[in-house]
Amino acid sequence: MIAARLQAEPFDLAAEQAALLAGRTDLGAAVCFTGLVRADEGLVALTLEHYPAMTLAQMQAIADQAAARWPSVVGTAIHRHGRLTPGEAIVLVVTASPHRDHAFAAAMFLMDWLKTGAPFWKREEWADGTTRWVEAKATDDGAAARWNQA
Amino acid sequence: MIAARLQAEPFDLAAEQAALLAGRTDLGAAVCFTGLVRADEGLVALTLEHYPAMTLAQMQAIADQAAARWPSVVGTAIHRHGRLTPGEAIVLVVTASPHRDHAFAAAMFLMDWLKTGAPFWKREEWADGTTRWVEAKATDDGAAARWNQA
Amino acid sequence: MQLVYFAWVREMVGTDAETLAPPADVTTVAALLDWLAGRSDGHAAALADRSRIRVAVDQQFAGPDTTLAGATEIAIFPPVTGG
Amino acid sequence: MQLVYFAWVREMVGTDAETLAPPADVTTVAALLDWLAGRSDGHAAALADRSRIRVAVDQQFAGPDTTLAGATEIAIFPPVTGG
Repeated sequence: MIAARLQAEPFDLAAEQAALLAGRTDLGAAVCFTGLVRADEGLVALTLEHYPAMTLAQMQAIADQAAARWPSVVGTAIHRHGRLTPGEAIVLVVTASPHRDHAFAAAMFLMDWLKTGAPFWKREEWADGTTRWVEAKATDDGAAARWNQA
Repeated sequence: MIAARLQAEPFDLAAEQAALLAGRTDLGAAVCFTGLVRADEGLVALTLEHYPAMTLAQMQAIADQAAARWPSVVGTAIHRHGRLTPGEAIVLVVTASPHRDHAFAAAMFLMDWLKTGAPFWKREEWADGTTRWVEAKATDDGAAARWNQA
Repeated sequence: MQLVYFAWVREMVGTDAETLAPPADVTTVAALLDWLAGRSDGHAAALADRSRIRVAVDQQFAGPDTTLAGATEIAIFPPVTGG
Repeated sequence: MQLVYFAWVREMVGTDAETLAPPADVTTVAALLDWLAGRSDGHAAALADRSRIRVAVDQQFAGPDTTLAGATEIAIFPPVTGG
């Protein structure tokens, strides 16, 4: 079971990992990924827009694909929306599994698909007052696509 | 810079990640790996023996190799020694980088080599009073060896 | 049919949603985008480069040939940039 | 020369360290293991299967052909199982 959540509020990585491990005795490996707003020179804030009717459902569909691919993995994927400032965390993926290879693989799969398969759009605010929509990266599409070849 | 530490005491994953990110504005990705004592049926405890004159130096050599391979990555690798009970954490690797692929790769590299290249030995204590030294796994050697082919 | 727009598509079209009744011969996503582009300069500008446009039909990602039969909500937006 | 032993090698040899002076013709790791195996039943049992033995010379992993010239501490142990 990998659970997806969408929220404006910050998350607590240690609490999320502890919740995943609680009551389980068979998990030898836990992986946490945190995505953060980089403080690129002059960046004031990032606003994450999403599609309320679709985004969480799409996140859960991605989580379900990961759970089907790695049945031994349990996990939590949390994506924030709204306005975030440099240094703030945007996204958290926590996975746990009996062995480390599956925990790592599922975390990478979740991140690759959250980047390319969930309807979020980032708008940057700059110190000079301009705003700019972040362009999608071909490298992100490539990272996601490689899972279909494996 | 990736710093290695060897200690008997527990570690705090959130504090270690926060310390790594503190004062840095260019890190968009942080990965934490935690290795835990699995509560295999009847397992009472695991004791990690090490080679005091060599183990920390070898851990730091592995960390330096990772830092040379991924210069954008900063990190901390902590390995515990002594007697640990099921559910306790044995090893923590935290990495951070501007982009996620390097943070993930460096964390996996560190774990693969900590498993196979640092002098630690695990002795299991079982509920029936027997003890058993854990055998090295060929799959761990294989996981480490693949980094030399890339 | 409810149209919803996100990110710079929303800004260029000038609204986040509108209810429209396309003519009967508009049966696919591609035909809908062609028809919408004729509605205003904003629509035309937003939809000018179809390689930068993504569409969801009833909250499912759709391609140019996806049918509109039975669809109630069409979302039009740029390539996603989450994570 | 200081010999140090770890894990089941230590248990089978029966000590965690001993100071020894091998004969002059013992110049490599392989020759040292052969010579050590003759010291006691415990040494012989610990070193019986060389595929399960690893060695470090002055805290550096070493192979059978590694020279002992100038070495002060030789560690003998099973394959490592950390992480």
